[in-house]
Amino acid sequence: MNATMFSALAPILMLSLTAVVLMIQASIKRDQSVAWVITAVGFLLTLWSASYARDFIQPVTILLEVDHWSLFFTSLILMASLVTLVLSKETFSSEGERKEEYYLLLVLSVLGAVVLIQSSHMVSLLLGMELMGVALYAMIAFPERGQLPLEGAVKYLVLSACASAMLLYGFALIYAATGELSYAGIGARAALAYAENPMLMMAGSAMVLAGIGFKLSVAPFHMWTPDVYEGAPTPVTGFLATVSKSAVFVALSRFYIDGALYQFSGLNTALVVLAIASMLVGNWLALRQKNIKRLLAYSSIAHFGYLLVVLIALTYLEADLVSQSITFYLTAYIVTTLAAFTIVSMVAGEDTAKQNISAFAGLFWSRPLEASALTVAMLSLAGIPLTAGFMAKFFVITVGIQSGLWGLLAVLVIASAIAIYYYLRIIFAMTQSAQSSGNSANWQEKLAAIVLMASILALGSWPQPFIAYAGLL
Amino acid sequence: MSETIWLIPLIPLLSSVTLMLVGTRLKASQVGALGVGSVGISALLTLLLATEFMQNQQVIQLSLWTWMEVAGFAPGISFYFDGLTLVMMSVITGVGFLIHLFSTEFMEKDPSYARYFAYLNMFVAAMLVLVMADNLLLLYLGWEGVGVCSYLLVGFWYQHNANGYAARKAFIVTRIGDTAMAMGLLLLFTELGTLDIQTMVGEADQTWQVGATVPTIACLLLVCGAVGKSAQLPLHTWLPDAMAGPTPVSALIHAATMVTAGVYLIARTHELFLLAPIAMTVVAVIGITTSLMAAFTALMQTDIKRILAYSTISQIGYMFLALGVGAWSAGIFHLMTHAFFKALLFLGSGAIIHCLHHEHNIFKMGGLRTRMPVTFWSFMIGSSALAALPMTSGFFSKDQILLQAYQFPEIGPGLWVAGLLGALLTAIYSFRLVFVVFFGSVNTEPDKDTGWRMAVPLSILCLLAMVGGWFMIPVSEVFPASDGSHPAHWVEYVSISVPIVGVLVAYLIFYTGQLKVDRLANSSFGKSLGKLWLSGWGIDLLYDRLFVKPYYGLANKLKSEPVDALYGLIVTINQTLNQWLSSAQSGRMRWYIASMVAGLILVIMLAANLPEGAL
Amino acid sequence: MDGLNIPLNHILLVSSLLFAIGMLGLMIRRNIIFILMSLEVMLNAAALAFVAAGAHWGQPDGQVVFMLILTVAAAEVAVGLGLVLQVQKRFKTLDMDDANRMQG
Amino acid sequence: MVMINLILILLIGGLLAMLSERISDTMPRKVAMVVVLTDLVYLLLCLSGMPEITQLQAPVANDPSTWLMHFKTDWIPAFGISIELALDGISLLMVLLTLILGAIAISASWTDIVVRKGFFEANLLWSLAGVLGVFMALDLMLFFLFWEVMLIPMYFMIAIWGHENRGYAAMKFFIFTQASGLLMLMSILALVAVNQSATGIWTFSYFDLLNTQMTEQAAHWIMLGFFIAFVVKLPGFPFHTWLPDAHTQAPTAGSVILAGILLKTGAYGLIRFAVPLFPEAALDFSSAAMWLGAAGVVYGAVLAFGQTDFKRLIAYSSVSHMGFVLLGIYAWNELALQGAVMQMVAHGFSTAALFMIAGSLQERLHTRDMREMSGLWQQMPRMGAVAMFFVVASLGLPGLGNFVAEFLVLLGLFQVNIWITVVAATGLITGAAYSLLLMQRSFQGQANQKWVDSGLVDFGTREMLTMAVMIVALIFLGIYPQPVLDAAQPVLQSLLNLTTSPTVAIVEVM
Repeated sequence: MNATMFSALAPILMLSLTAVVLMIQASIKRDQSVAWVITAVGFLLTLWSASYARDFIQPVTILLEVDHWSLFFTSLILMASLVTLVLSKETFSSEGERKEEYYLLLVLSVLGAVVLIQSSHMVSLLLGMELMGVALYAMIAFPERGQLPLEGAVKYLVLSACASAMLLYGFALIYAATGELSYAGIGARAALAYAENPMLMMAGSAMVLAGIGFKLSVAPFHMWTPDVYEGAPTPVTGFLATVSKSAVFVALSRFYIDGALYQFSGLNTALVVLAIASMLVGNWLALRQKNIKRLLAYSSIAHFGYLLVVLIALTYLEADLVSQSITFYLTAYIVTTLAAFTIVSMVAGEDTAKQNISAFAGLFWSRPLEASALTVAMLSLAGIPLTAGFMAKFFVITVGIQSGLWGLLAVLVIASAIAIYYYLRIIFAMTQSAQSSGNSANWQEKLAAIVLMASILALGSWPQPFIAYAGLL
Repeated sequence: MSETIWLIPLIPLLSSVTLMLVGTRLKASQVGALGVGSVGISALLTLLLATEFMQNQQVIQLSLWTWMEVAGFAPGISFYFDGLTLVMMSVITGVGFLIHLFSTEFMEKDPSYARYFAYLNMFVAAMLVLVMADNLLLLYLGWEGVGVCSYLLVGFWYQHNANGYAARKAFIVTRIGDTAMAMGLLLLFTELGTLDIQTMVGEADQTWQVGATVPTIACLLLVCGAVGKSAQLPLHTWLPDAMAGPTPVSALIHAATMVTAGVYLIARTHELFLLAPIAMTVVAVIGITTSLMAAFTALMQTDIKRILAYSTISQIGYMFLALGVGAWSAGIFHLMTHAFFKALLFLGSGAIIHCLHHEHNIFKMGGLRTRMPVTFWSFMIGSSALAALPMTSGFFSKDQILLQAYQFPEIGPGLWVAGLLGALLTAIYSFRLVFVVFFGSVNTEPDKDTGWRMAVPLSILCLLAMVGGWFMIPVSEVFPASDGSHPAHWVEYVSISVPIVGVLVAYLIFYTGQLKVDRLANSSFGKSLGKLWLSGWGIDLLYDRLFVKPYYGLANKLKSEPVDALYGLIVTINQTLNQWLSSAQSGRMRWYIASMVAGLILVIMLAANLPEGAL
Repeated sequence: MDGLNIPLNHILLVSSLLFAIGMLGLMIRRNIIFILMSLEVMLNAAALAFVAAGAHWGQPDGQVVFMLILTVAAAEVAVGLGLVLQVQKRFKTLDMDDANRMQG
Repeated sequence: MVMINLILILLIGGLLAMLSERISDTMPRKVAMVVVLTDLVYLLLCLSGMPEITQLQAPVANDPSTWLMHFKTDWIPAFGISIELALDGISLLMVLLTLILGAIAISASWTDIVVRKGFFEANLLWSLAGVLGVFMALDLMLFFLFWEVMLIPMYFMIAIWGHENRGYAAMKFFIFTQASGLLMLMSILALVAVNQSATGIWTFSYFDLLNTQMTEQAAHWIMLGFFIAFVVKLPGFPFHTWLPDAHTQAPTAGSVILAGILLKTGAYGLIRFAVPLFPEAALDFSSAAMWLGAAGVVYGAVLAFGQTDFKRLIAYSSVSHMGFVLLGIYAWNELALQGAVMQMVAHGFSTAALFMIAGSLQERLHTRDMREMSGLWQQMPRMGAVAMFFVVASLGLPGLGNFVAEFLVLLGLFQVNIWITVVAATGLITGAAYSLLLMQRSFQGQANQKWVDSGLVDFGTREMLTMAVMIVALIFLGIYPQPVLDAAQPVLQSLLNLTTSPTVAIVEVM
């Protein structure tokens, strides 16, 4: 444990520091705006520290692997958290007395996500996931009034605890099989362990898959998604959909790659089944959904189905093209989903009536900025060219073709075709003329919307720089 | 002169365009002047051309520009002028001019006077292109062009749906033939590599020997086209309905010129037909059958124009007979004379209809001999020419046809007898018309007599119908000379006497009434036969049942887009799946956990390859 | 270390049984309290498995993870119970089938 | 660069049109018109500097330097995707058609659009820009991009300014085209992957992919992807059902662009990509494709005959006419191909005009149901006459563009497969049937008292002017089509050389 390691850990330390400062501030004087500013500053500093840590990339003890990839995602989710922060301000200013804790929870959750991303060891993965999760339960249940947030929180808590149990049990089995807790170690002994006791190894990794699959809301572990998405306050939903999911996916892919699990055909078939199920089920569920938050929940199910295709391709391709694709896809997904939730929270806020798609009628004429941003987001989710979503799909299909996964690709095409329908429904609703109240949003939210829309278009129409950059990771 | 023949079709065309563009702003007199004048000029030019041609029997070929040039397919906008063309052109412009003149009075009350002349001029232009074309594609242009003009003019009084229907029927029925003809063009080009008539027939002679399959098929396809345009069996049904148009139109299009285009086509491509004897026999048979069928039908009609329409069909049948038996020049000759006397008859009937405030039923007329002398005489002359009484124009042409038919190998005499029967019937129905309309008691008082603009054309046509038979049509160069052999004299005598008998019969039945046919007519057999003839052998009804109704039915069936139902199915599938899955989202936590557990078990089984193990 | 030496598989069997019991509890129990308890059972099943595995490989890691799991479980339950109070307050029931406003 | 400018002018012009609404209500349409005309003039000026197309030496299909224009610059080098535009005779024809019809469409929207004029004109110009891109893009990725993106403004046009059932129509249109687009994307990527595995380099350039070596089976599947995508847009027989709804529901200008231009992109794609990229596969497939075409001709005609909705009838007539294009393309000899190209141009004008007439009727009568119209000629003789002209044009009257097209197609087809020719030829008869029925039901017959009382206004100067353009164009195409044929000839020739003259082979096949 030398000095450079601390520099490598800079983001984690910075976040922890922020958390501490927040607690102190809360104990001195309760003031939301101050807490908000502290958190914002903390995030910005962490962002900076992430770039600073680039020069010191190294495995930090056995637990954490600080490399370009993890640092990139660290900064990515920090940006996402910043957006969440911006949205939270409006949302919770209406709440009662206690608000500062929310920011604390946010910071802790982000901390958990960062640990999760950098984890290279079952324990760190467990720690990160739980830190992130526990904080999230509280964030979901944060509103003092209303039943939906609470219900969502309880459901999420129970179900994800159950999932964690599965995960842990899986780890235990793998540990029993290999005697290793670190990914690298597992990767080294996996083949041998399988030879010795296949059932143990497979059952273990299968349970891990199930546990993580739940967090990614992959069918058939998807059922919690709509309820939690709807129940949670919109900014939190955004956070859950982007930060937590992508962090978990990064962890999964690390585990899958370093743990050399892709060598097991059985696991692969399992992944294939999950992928197909999620693509179809997600889109079918979304088809006629009225509530936009639930709809986005379903669409996210489908999107992680698409993403799984890349993971499956690991068996046939060298890791770097795969990780590149994952990077691009997750980035595109985060940006797009955030844009969507930003608009939802700007337009609908926490009012379930306003979250109904029909309530979006006439948005094009009453609030052109929001409408166009949401349109761009929807087109990106649908994978129309010139948007980030298209390039993401481009990557997936390319990878799929390169590894000859024709069946999966066929399903992907069908699924995307179905998906177009419900994304268009939203756009169509917005174009229809109706007198809708133009309640205004504050400038930060507007800024966020514009930035996100711009980056979606940028990623879609001029991806070369980013691809080049992602290639280096 | 020979360099400027392109003016002849152009002038009517220009006047037509002018009338379309500014017609509504012109005074009636100006419209008339333009309409008649343009055709008049063309007629004059044709006359000049004719005189020139008479001196130097020289064929003119004039190419304006290449229409299109694709992979060796290079039809030109180019004209070919020879004796045959001259005959046709003179008929079109000459008779056309007279009819235009007649129209100025006939139509003067009509609100859309300009539109009428615009269409009529365009028709003349298109018809001229048809006969002047030196390649089959340009001919096809004129061919379709006259078709459209006929459609427009038949449906000229578009306010009445009946007229619209008649017009559509006319166009579509002929279109069927035209499409077959187009196929013929495709075949000819694919086989011979050109559509230029002169080179084509040259090619044909080298490529095929007589009786080969390809030329036979090609000729039969062309015949289909001709049958459609010339209202022969089985595509004749449109012509009687086409009488819905203004009478001068019927005179010009449906008697004198357009309906004879089929005859022209076959005559023009006769070298091809000479290679396909079967096709020629078919033509002859079609011709004679049609002419008999039509003659019987004409016997029973009461509408003056329908009588004339059926007689036209029947006369064109004679022309087809002529072509079929290789009596080319006789056919063309009859075409010309027929143009004269049939135009005369139509214009006459037009005059009657005009003066009897649009009365069509002959039995509501009568005794017009004294009231409308000009018309009476034109009808007398016209009918005698139609019945081919000696010394009239019709006599010469029809006589030639019958004699040459007699000489036709094998079935010749049969054709001849049938032809005679036709001639007899012709005489009867044409004079039935005369006696019923002009003799006997006056049933409807004409409110006026014909003005000069009607009288002049009538009298000129009378003249032509009388002396037309002495014209020498300059087609000797075009057609192979027929061997000068004549059949036995008794054949000629019979041929001459038959029409006279016919007139007598008509006289006895319809004038003096000495010859009673009531018993026969009232017998159940007679009644049904009469009905059958009146309805034109029920062919219209047959087609209606066979083609029209089924097509409507089909269209209505398919209207709901069966193909779309397929996609509808996909939609329903997705909807049902959506419903099932949504109902699974019950919000019950235990249920969610159950699904997770199920998933877990599934994943474990898959991971451990248990399915294979189990199997 | 001598003394009684139980083969790994037996313990894993026990732990899997525990796990199954917990999962069953989750599936049949409607009362939130019992649900949380079932969760505890599941987590402890995992913990047991870890300890056993650690013993099997003669490593301390197993016990370490066990401690970790304890804390995790504690945290989960802490938040969980907090939520339980709210549930009681807002839904006037602890039956999770009744506390169910969102579906479809 | 010229080609980039052509597109940019439209894109920026669209923005201007949208903003100009702030100045005045009538500003957008003027701006839009100016923009399109500028684009047209600019193109013509650039062309005037070039060698006469007729004297242009036959461009070698896989050598861009022999083309009229060629522009290439990197876009996503990581995958060898570049911004590559090129122009040859056919693309030039299509571009000109697009711009002319664009101007016509704007004129059609002059009074038709009453709300959100600015946004409408913007969408119109943007879709034009997309179409231009489709016609000029020679990098498959770029092509696909334009292909998909041009639909979005079109979708908005239908969804916002469409008629009573616009939601359904817009959705159907978008899903059909997008789903087929995904297939094409798969095919493109598969083709590129095959090429990459063979040569080791990533490239999406048409010129590099032209002679990709692949197994017969692979070729068949990939070709099928392209084929379906293009045939859906064309639209070919079983995939046509989006068209009647879209055309019927779209605002007049939208229908004009849809029928006049967008359908042609499908045909263009077939000529440019589907056949040349996979000559053998296309050859094996040609009989099937031609039967589809013939089926389309007949089916479209019969359904058109059954319609009571003015616009729907025209829409089905498009299905029928586009069948000829499909036939012409897959007969794949010079006659037929020239016919197909002619049909693309001629049908562009005739159908656009008919849709404009339909639009003006709807504007005046507020209905498209022909059972409610009758004898409109009496009150609107000008419109009646114009309608008559375009009706006879669309039933293929010789001397007008459509006849040349259909006859050439049949001529070429006859040399390949006689029976398909016979079936297709019946389209001439059925075509006459529905065209004349249209005329009868709307303009002829007893005048409907309702309209007599309401006092309809006949075509005005602007409308007559617009119509005059198309009338002149059709007559010109009909009696002197040579310029068009000359423009297309070298290109088609080179394509034919490229594809080892399937015609001969097809004859052997049948």
